[in-house]
Amino acid sequence: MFSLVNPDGTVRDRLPVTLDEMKRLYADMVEARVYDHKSMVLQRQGRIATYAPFEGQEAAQIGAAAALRPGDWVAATYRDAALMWKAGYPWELMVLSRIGDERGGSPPEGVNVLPPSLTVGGHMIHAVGLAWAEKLKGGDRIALTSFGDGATSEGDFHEAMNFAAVYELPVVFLCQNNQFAISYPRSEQTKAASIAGKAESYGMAGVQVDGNDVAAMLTATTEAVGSAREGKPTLIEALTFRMGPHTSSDDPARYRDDEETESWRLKDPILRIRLLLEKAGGWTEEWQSEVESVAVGEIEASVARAEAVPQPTREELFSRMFARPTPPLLEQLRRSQK
Amino acid sequence: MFSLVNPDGTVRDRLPVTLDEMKRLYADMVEARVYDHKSMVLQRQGRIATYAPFEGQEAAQIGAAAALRPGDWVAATYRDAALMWKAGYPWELMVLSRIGDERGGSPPEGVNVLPPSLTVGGHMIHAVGLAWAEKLKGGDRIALTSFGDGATSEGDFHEAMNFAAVYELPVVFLCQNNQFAISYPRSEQTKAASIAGKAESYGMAGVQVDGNDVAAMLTATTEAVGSAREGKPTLIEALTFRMGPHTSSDDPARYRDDEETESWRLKDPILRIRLLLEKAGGWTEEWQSEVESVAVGEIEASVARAEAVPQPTREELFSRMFARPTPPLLEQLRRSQK
Amino acid sequence: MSVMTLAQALNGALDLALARDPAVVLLGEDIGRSGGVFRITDRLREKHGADRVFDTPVAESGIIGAALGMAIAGLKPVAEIQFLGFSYPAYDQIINHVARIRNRSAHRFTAPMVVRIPFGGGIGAAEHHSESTEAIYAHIPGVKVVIPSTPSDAKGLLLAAIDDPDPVLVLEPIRLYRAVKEEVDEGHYVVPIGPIRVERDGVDLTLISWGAMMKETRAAASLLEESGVSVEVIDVRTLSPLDRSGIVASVEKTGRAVIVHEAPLTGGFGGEIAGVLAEECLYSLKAPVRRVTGWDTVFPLKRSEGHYLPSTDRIVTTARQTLED
Amino acid sequence: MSVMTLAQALNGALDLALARDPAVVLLGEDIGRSGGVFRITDRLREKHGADRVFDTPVAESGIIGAALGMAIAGLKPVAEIQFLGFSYPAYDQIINHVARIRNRSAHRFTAPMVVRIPFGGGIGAAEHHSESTEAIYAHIPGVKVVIPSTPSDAKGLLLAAIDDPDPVLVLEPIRLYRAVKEEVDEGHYVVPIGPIRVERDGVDLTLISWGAMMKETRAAASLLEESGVSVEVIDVRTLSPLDRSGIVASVEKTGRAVIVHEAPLTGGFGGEIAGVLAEECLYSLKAPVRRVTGWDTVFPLKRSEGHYLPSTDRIVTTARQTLED
Ligand SMILES: Cc1ncc(C[n+]2csc(CCOP(=O)(O)OP(=O)(O)O)c2C)c(N)n1
Ligand SMILES: Cc1ncc(C[n+]2csc(CCOP(=O)(O)OP(=O)(O)O)c2C)c(N)n1
Ligand SMILES: [Mg+2]
Ligand SMILES: [Mg+2]
Repeated sequence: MFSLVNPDGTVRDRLPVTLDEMKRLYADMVEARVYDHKSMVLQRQGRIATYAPFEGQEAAQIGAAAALRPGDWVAATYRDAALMWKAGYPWELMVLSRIGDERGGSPPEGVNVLPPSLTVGGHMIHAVGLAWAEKLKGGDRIALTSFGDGATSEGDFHEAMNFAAVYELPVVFLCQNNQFAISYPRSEQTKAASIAGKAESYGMAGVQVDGNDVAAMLTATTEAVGSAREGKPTLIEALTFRMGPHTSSDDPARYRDDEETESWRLKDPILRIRLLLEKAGGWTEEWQSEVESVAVGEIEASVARAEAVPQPTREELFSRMFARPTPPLLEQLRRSQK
Repeated sequence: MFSLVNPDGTVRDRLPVTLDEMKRLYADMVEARVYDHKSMVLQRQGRIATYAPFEGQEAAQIGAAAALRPGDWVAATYRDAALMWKAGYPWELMVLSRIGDERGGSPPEGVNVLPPSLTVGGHMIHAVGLAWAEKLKGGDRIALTSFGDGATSEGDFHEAMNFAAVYELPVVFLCQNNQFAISYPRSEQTKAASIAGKAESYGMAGVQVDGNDVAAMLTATTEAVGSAREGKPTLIEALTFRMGPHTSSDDPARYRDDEETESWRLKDPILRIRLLLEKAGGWTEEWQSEVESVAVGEIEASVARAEAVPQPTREELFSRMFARPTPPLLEQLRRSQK
Repeated sequence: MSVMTLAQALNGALDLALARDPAVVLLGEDIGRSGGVFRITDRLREKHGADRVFDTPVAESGIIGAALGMAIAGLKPVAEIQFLGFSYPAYDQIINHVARIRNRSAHRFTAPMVVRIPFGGGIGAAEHHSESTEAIYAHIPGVKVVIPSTPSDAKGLLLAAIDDPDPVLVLEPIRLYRAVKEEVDEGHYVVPIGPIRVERDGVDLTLISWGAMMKETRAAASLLEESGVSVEVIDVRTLSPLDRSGIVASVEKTGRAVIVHEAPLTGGFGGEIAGVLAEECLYSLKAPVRRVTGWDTVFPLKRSEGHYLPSTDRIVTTARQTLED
Repeated sequence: MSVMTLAQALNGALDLALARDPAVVLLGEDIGRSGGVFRITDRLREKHGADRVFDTPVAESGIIGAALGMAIAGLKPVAEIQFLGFSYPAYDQIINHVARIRNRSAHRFTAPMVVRIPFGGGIGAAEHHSESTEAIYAHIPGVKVVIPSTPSDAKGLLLAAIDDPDPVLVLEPIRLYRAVKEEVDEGHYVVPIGPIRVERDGVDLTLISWGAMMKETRAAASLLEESGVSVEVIDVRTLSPLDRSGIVASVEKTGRAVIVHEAPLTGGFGGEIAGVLAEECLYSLKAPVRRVTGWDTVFPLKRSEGHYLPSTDRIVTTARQTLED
């Protein structure tokens, strides 16, 4: 397993990431966690629908997204809010989606991040097609697709990996192995020693990374992005853990014991960087509270803007289906209005 | 690649198969080839529909099936007539199916060979379910599923392999890598070094075998069947070649050159055993012509019996759908009769 | 007898089936340890063992294909797909193999299996969690499709499905899992697959529906009755095989029909039923047949659900138009 | 103008599209080197290059999902699935992603792509090679479904599909690929997606069909005309979006309708059309609507095809009954 920063904040040999970068990544992870906690609260208050928390996976998501260039494509999941945000997708729109408004699925021009897929496995192949198009157009954009350990059991994972390798496409496959697919443990999901090892059966490179080490994630993903631009796809397995429930309506007590969860708390991705920064003299009380207040400000403002979006009209339901509504849709809209 | 008998009939170290067994396997391969050639003729004469020839793959199919016990399950493809026959499925019924009669899909009681699947990849998981049932019932039957190199690209291959490994089921996966999926070459189908190697990403054993060496196929499959009975599935990649067209309506000239085909003629699975038997003094002109006439007799008789089966009635079309026809079916049958 | 929700009735049926027939096994995502995302298989793994109730990898085609293999080999698998919107990766297995193995083998191999799938919207769920695509399953020759809307039907139809020698899809209305309660017989009983259930007798108009929309349909019927209209309410219950004569008999009596379903209009199963009426009831129809359905759009997210879902009000208004024609 | 088969017209359309728009790419199993199992893409790889026409691994979900990604990124992929019976592994991609990306992203990302699929029986093919499951696609909000039955419609509808900013499924009747010839414009032209084609005007009866069954429907119309019946023949051409008013206008005129399709009766698209007539034409219908379709069975193998397929004779007999009512 590739890692750079130990849970106690000490560094294995030298760090290929500057202190300023580390502070940026730290601040981003803090902001992501604020969003995550806020979302759980909003859900309990009934202000958003079901939510899938990513607490514990901030490093895997922020570190990976930090390796991307503007314009690169991202196809991720319901649990990848931090990754999508770091790639340019506004918090506000993610909140709007959770409020139950399709307009949350429409990121600004230039942000090539697809709205998250809620079908497990279905979206990886989209990244393959996106990368294929970029290759044919001769650009140097790549596509990164993020998915979980459970998704590797879907036939679509197999087909996406194979296509990417066969056509030598600029794709990075990021598997956040958070040890569970809802209640089903990684140990049963596949008898393979590692998920990274699956890359070999596609003639693809695979690497297992400490997913709670943001420096390692940034470094490994940067390398994968580099080879992707040369037509060599990579499968990255980020070893991490979902600290919270599968979603706000899940009860982990039914399938895992707290010890396991607690053991991962010691490997917290934010804590270890804070310790690292402290040691490196890059951390102060003031800076921490500044980072936190900026984060809270951002998230609160995003939630406010999302909640201020007026209710969607009935027309939009019909007009969103095609470039131009078809006659049956127009007729149904008329009927719906009487 | 595991092999025992060289193309010239010489043997690598000693042969774990008796001379009598070799003669039986040889005779079976000869009979299978007679069936194959006869079927191509029947197709040209318009007596059967499209046919998918297996010439060149006799050893892979006869050798593998010879490792099975009565009662073991087989889920194979449109190209596996030899394998299915060796496992107990009468030629006659396979001809009947090609004539276009569903009753050809119904092997005798005790012969647990499913009618062939014509969807690429869809049937492997059935073998997994069959094996799962046998394991739960506590019997020692295993399930063997046969498929091609192209089928390994389907998501269903991935899901079947994973389920078999996860639940430790008595399954043998036999991939007849005949180098082409219709016009698509193995080299493009996957960038993996070998198909056998794909087993590893499921925590399964994989072995590459000379698919034109019936002794090697019997030996490797016998071993795989043995571990299957202990709950350890295996993926066998039989390296072979489709000498004929994909089907009677395919034109190989569009996608492969004769040299490649001719180079494989030298590796013919029947020829090499004949040479081996000659060397071992187990082959005579008389025996050869006896074997051939038995084969021809069997096939001709099977074709005659199949062609003698009376036309199916309209009632059967409706009665085959459920154990008891539903009211809509009964009403439609009535309507169809006026 | 004891009062149960639809969810409890289903759980009871599975419990009973596991207890009385060793050939019955359950498989699906998260149905074991966690008892299923809707808790329909709650405690069944603890009670009947991990060799009867299987959690599976996330692979729908694998689940259904493996269940088919099990069924061919003599077991009676009851597979769960977590949501109808996630059943499509298994569509190939269902239409090409589950529905065909009996025909393909001329009765030699069969598929006595059940596939349970929660479906339908109205709970403000995320994308793909509110589908009502029953029509694409009811069009498959070789599988039966049942949709219970009451606890006792849920139990009886599920037990009938498990006893059936052929494959049966049981579509379970999510919105009704815990919304309706009624007295349910604790023993083993079956509700025959096929016949519709005439839930309420009437002479002026027939309301035809199934699944969660029975709720709004019942409400509409009551409102109409209050204003003096005699409404017949049909819960179709089994979409395939369709009880054509049962539906026709009712409409011949009332001369007026409104069909209600949650799925999009075009190609929805309401079209089939309206088609049957056009074939069989032309001379008794006093007014055009009408369909109150979802629109030809994707099922929307929470904020727009009200714009999509057929409401009691829409049903009542449409019924009144039909009565005025 | 030159005389072409339906297959040649499709090949010509693809050739033209590749030549005029660099964003157009083709992908599918065996479409390159071998030109497709039906030779619809014959020579296109040689002519336009291996970076425009791609042979793919055997993976239908992969083909459609990759095509969607390409479309989102600005290409105009035209994917081929080898037979409709092998399209089901891609059903999830089509209904859950291709049909939804525009809605999911509120127009930000779109799927200007085409999926070409040969379909239908009558050529004594092996299992899975004769399917007519158009109904399960016509029920998907967000995709359009066209089915040409003449060479010029085939070319015009395919070119319209390629120009369309939204996903279009083009179902190609295998039985007609080489059975019909006609003068086809060699240039670029489109046949609008949506409107039905009234192939023959009449006043006594409307025959409604699509795809390969147009052959038997035309034959039946001619026989009926010979016996003095004035038959209107409608080739629906586009199943989704459905030209309800076009169909209704014809039946309001004739008062009698027979719908013909190859798919099984129950849940077939004929139900939708009969349903539309029950909604819109009650007062003009002089006789019950009738459907001449395949039965609720698996499409049989060669020996039983005649027992399954609607024949000209069945259409004529049903039409006469309808005329007598
Ligand atoms: C095709 C499909 N099947 C099932 C589901 C239901 N489901 C939602 S999340 C999930 C588990 C996914 O686990 P994993 O891939 O590890 O991602 P994680 O939730 O752990 O981030 C399942 C089974 C789905 N959304 N899509
Ligand atoms: C799901 C599916 N997709 C496509 C086809 C069409 N098809 C029939 S055989 C074949 C190639 C299969 O190649 P392989 O698996 O190597 O088997 P082989 O024919 O070489 O024995 C294809 C694409 C099919 N039958 N089923
Ligand atoms: Mg996970
Ligand atoms: Mg092959």
